Amino acid sequence: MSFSNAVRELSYADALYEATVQEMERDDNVFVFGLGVDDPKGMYGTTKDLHHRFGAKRNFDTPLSEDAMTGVAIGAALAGMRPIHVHQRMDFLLLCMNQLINVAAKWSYMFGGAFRVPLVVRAIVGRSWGQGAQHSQSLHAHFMHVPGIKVVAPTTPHDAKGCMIAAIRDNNPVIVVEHRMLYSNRGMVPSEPYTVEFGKARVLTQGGDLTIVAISHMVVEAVRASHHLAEVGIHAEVIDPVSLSPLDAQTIQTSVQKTRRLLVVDHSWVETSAASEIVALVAESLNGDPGVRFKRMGFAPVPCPTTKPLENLFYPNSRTIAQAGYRLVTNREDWVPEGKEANEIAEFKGPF
Amino acid sequence: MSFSNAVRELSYADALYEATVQEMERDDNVFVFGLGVDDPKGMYGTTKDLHHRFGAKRNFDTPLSEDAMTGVAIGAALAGMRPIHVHQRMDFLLLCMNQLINVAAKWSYMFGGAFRVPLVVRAIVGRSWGQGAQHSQSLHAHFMHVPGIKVVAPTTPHDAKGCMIAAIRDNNPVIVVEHRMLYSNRGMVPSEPYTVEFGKARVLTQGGDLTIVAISHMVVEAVRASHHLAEVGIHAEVIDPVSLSPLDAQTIQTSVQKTRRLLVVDHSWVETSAASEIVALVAESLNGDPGVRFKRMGFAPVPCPTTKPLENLFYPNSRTIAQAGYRLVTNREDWVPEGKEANEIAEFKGPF
Amino acid sequence: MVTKNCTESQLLSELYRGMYRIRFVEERIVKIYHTDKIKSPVHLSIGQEAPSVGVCAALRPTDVVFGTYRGHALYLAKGGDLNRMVAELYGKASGVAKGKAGSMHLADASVLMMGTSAIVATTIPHAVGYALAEKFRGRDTVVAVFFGDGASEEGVLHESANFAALHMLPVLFVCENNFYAIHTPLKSRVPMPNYCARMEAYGIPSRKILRNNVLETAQTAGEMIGQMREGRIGPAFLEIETYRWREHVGPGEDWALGYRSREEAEPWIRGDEVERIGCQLDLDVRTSIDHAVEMEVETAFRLAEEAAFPSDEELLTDVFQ
Amino acid sequence: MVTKNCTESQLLSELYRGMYRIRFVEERIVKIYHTDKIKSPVHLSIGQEAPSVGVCAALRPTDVVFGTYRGHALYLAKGGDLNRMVAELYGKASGVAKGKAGSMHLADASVLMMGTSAIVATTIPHAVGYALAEKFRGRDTVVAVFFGDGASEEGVLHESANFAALHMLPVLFVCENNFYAIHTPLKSRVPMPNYCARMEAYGIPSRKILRNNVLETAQTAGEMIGQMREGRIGPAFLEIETYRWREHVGPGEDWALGYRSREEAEPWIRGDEVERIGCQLDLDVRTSIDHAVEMEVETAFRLAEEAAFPSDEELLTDVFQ
Ligand SMILES: Cc1ncc(C[n+]2csc(CCOP(=O)(O)OP(=O)(O)O)c2C)c(N)n1
Ligand SMILES: Cc1ncc(C[n+]2csc(CCOP(=O)(O)OP(=O)(O)O)c2C)c(N)n1
Ligand SMILES: [Mg+2]
Ligand SMILES: [Mg+2]
Repeated sequence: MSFSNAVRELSYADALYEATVQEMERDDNVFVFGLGVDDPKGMYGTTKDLHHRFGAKRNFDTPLSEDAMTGVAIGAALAGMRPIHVHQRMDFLLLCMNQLINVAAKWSYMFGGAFRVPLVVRAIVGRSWGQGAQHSQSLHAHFMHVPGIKVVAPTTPHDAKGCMIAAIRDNNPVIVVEHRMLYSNRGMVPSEPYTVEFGKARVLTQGGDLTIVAISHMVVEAVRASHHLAEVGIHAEVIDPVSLSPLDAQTIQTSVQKTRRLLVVDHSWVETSAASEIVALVAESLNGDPGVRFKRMGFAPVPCPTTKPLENLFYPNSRTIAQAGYRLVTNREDWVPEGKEANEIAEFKGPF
Repeated sequence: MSFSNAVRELSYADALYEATVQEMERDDNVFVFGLGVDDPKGMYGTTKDLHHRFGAKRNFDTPLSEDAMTGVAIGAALAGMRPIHVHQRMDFLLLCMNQLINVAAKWSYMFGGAFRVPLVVRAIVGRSWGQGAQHSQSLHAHFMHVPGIKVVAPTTPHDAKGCMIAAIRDNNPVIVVEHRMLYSNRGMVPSEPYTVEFGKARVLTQGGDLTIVAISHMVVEAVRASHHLAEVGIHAEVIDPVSLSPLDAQTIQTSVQKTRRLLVVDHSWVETSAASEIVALVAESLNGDPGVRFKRMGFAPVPCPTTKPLENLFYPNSRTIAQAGYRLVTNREDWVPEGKEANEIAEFKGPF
Repeated sequence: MVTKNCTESQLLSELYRGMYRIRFVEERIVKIYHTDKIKSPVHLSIGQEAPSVGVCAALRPTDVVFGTYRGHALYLAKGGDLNRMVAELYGKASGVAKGKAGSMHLADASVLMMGTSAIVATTIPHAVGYALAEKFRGRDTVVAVFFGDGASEEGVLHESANFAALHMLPVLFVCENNFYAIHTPLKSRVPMPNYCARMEAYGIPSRKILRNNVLETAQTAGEMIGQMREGRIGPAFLEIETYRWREHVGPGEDWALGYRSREEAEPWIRGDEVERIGCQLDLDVRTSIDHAVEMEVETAFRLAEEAAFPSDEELLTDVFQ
Repeated sequence: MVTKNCTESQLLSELYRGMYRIRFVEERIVKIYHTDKIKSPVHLSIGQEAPSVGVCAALRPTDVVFGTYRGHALYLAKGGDLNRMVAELYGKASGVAKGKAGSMHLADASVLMMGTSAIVATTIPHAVGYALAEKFRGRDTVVAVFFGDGASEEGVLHESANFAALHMLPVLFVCENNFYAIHTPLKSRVPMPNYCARMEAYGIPSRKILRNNVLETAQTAGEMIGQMREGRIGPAFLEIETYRWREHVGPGEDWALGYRSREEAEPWIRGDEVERIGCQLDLDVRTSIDHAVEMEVETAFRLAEEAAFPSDEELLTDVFQ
């Protein structure tokens, strides 16, 4: 791997792979494990040949034992290793909540700072091709609620690489939320290792009329929505928090002070969500400052249906986001943007 | 059990016991199980002699297998039973998240309405006597986030009985959050069976200056805070949501429209919490209506420490709540109410 | 059927019919999958028809089953409605679950198939809980739960087995050992694949069926179920060696991936249980079974194609009962 | 110590010293608990000193242990700092964890006691992960993890055992079978208490020590650990029968609760292992051990009483590293 810092176009998946390779080269304590990480499909290519490059001991498959495997990762971390535990579906984390929340998140504090659990949990979020109720959840809110564990949800190849490297180097447990609709996105990525600092949001588009904060794959849809909105003269400031815990309240608050309207588009259900948190944070910070309007969007308040027509309705998309933004700004409902399903969704084919 | 509808004073624990007895008498499908339910201490008396009254098959102990036992409850519910699964500590639910969230919450929807999971999960929240990081969590936010599962947190003996009966009769999974600092609270309870409707908040004190929404044991502290505030001429409207999902947004919104100040006191961490949800709901509903001020309170953003001096600081109490309310109303910090630790906390003694 | 004292040839044709029906449905799915009309993951049972058909032959209609995302075979073997199943795969409103479930979540209370899950091993304790309820009510129902070799690594199996044995519950644990969890072979997952010994440690009578044998499955399951029903044993465990011919998920073959070889598969394919049983039938019997099955399947696919998708309002229904 | 080839009488006095020290500390806790200076749950090991002392006698200082909320005995047996332990129980800033942990969460990297948990069975996989790391680095460390009979019902033990056996990891699983989980006896929790058979199903060599025998524990653990260290076996399992004399949590006796009888306890109390080993020592040896221990313990409690509570700022430190 050459370290002349070229900036090339890479896919999100390749950026994750490159981050992992570079960290494994740098630090012998880094290893990768999880169901299927060394299988022929190599987690969408993100772990493809790590076992060939670094040996089977540093990239290995496991039994179906998510609970114990999380505990194994914690034990290895206590011994000074830096495990990366990969889950094909974030839904499987519900089997690991005890180890993640009762243990990993608490070990540093509970023992008075004497222990550290440098653990990276890669949680891949499913969507499309009938993933259904149990293969499509994005449970970042559960982890944001609990102190002692960090949560990041990079959306660009650049942030994917930088967050992954930062997560690996972090001395604390970090959940990396990766959306499978993002894996084939391409973007400019420096070839050298670098970190993306947690707790710094990115302002993706500038605008004075409306702040849209979006999470994970919804960032992509929100940027599209901003184009729709521009057509009707509404200029949205789209913000990608990148890191959900810690969360960059300041950047969002500054934007809302300017735009006076905040639309938060979550990639999960709305109730008691990251979107709720962001709205509450801003509402508190206004200290009675008048006239700001708020709106949250997210999944329909149901488990995800399998059949395509209902699945389409389940998720926010660029058009429904634009509509909500329009309404927040104008107080009117007289506009429906034209457009079609996003490519990465329409083109995603099974069987997986 | 006589059904002449006398209204007697009962403790919260006895109210739960009475609700369970009455429902077990009414419906043979109701049974209770969980670690220690038939042991000599009988879950603070809430399950004390059920196995004698109804036979060991209807109140039984289990192995330490929270995950499978939750699945067993779901299986029994699918067969038409109405299991009540009791957990001595809500923290143990982190071992059951897969069955509760990937299964119980989704089964009705996922199968197009063909299945029902009438399951009651009693989650006892610990506090005091050095419970520490792993025996003091209140994870209602995790369940509020997910559609398909209800969450109630009654605070009075009256609501404990009514919510328990409603939960047992509900055809859906219901998490009943019970705080152990509430068990010895006494209050008037009708002797006949009755239900408390989910999704209806209670306004406990009337006031025009400030709305305080508090959750679980914090309701008790908030009412005390309202007395402190009254001393300095501030009249707080204290609201107990009782049911967290569904949540009665209307009652809270109506109150805030009047008071223009909302303080939410959660019994958990503040980030991405029930408090966030309530603030977000109200902020959205204001539609830009100017001048409302918001504040959330909850646990300190750390795992719960064991040692008493730090534990005292970890939780909001009537004085810190009153101070926050004062500040929200006056924008000043020049008042510290006098008072001491609440009795139920000060008097709670171990070893448990 | 085993319990019904039918003649051996009747039994054989029933087993054949059950297996051929599954095979033919699955092959039909393979044929149309490329059209993208089924927009959801399908985990086919081609090659693995015997366990479901064998065990279900030993169950009564009043007995209960739980299964997995690889559930077509079990649904059909338990007497499920083929038309509603295919419609479900197509995501149509006439599907078993109005299209909300898809292939991975077939279940149907009318035939007492009480749940399947895309989260591996999750339905195992449901079977135990269902059996608890039935025993509580004094019924002699038996509950069978199907899961893979991979599922047996989840702790919940052990918790479930321990509890079922403790309470002597009539649960037949059926492990379809197809040697792989997705692409991961047994040797990467267990120190030794002695599933029976693991269950015997809970005092659970355990038997292993070699090479996907449907008749032995039916007979062994029948014996175990008989003993359960009489209360002579509590739970029992059946491991059935079987083999998945197609990729883990989807319609294709996957020899090219390299995680297993075509040679390894050869004996399973050569020894195809559907064919092996079919050969033992009179030709005209077999022909008429085949014909009936094929007609039925064609109809089911035609109906599914013609059926309507659920209306938009369906999005918000059914969350609560 | 077993590994250090010391004489039998040296070994006996070490074992005695270890057990008496634990006993004396625990009795001291009983004495002061009513003063409410220890404002947190204590799970005492009175009667259960032998397993920790026996196993730790077979470990090297470079070996690692994980334990449970009933962790005083293990912490002391592994060489933990008595002063810091007592201060921790008192919630003082000089405690092992600055008072943030309390009795249930004793751990101390300086003696390689790498974690305890109030959630039953949670540290079992940590031991496996730690052993994986040590093996990965080519070290010959052995990791012992202590848990109760109740913990063995959690699925995570099985997942952990399977994985440890699969990777031949040097983990000694130590089950302290005291016949109860809180007030629930074995018969309400397992069909048969054959813990060894359960672990042998994973190919894990397993031994059961009867009646709280400290010497046999040390010797058997020593043999197993020796084989592990040489890589001849992977994990091993040791079940040690023992008995809790006091209530599950707290300083009192609990015969009155009725879940177990004083008669049942009688043989355990009469056969007290501390006394049984103490009797085998020369009287002057024993007296000088007793004296030294008692002095040390008095000092620890005095220091803890005098120590300061953590300052308010401590509330917000240590969440992250
Ligand atoms: C709890 C959980 N972990 C991982 C997965 C991903 N996954 C889906 S199917 C499968 C293989 C399961 O193997 P097995 O139980 O043998 O069943 P088979 O597919 O071979 O029939 C895995 C790992 C899952 N769905 N659920
Ligand atoms: C996962 C979990 N479930 C339940 C409890 C409540 N609990 C605390 S100690 C205990 C008994 C455990 O028994 P055992 O493992 O035999 O250990 P012992 O206390 O007998 O030493 C139980 C059930 C818990 N702490 N954690
Ligand atoms: Mg398999
Ligand atoms: Mg025990």
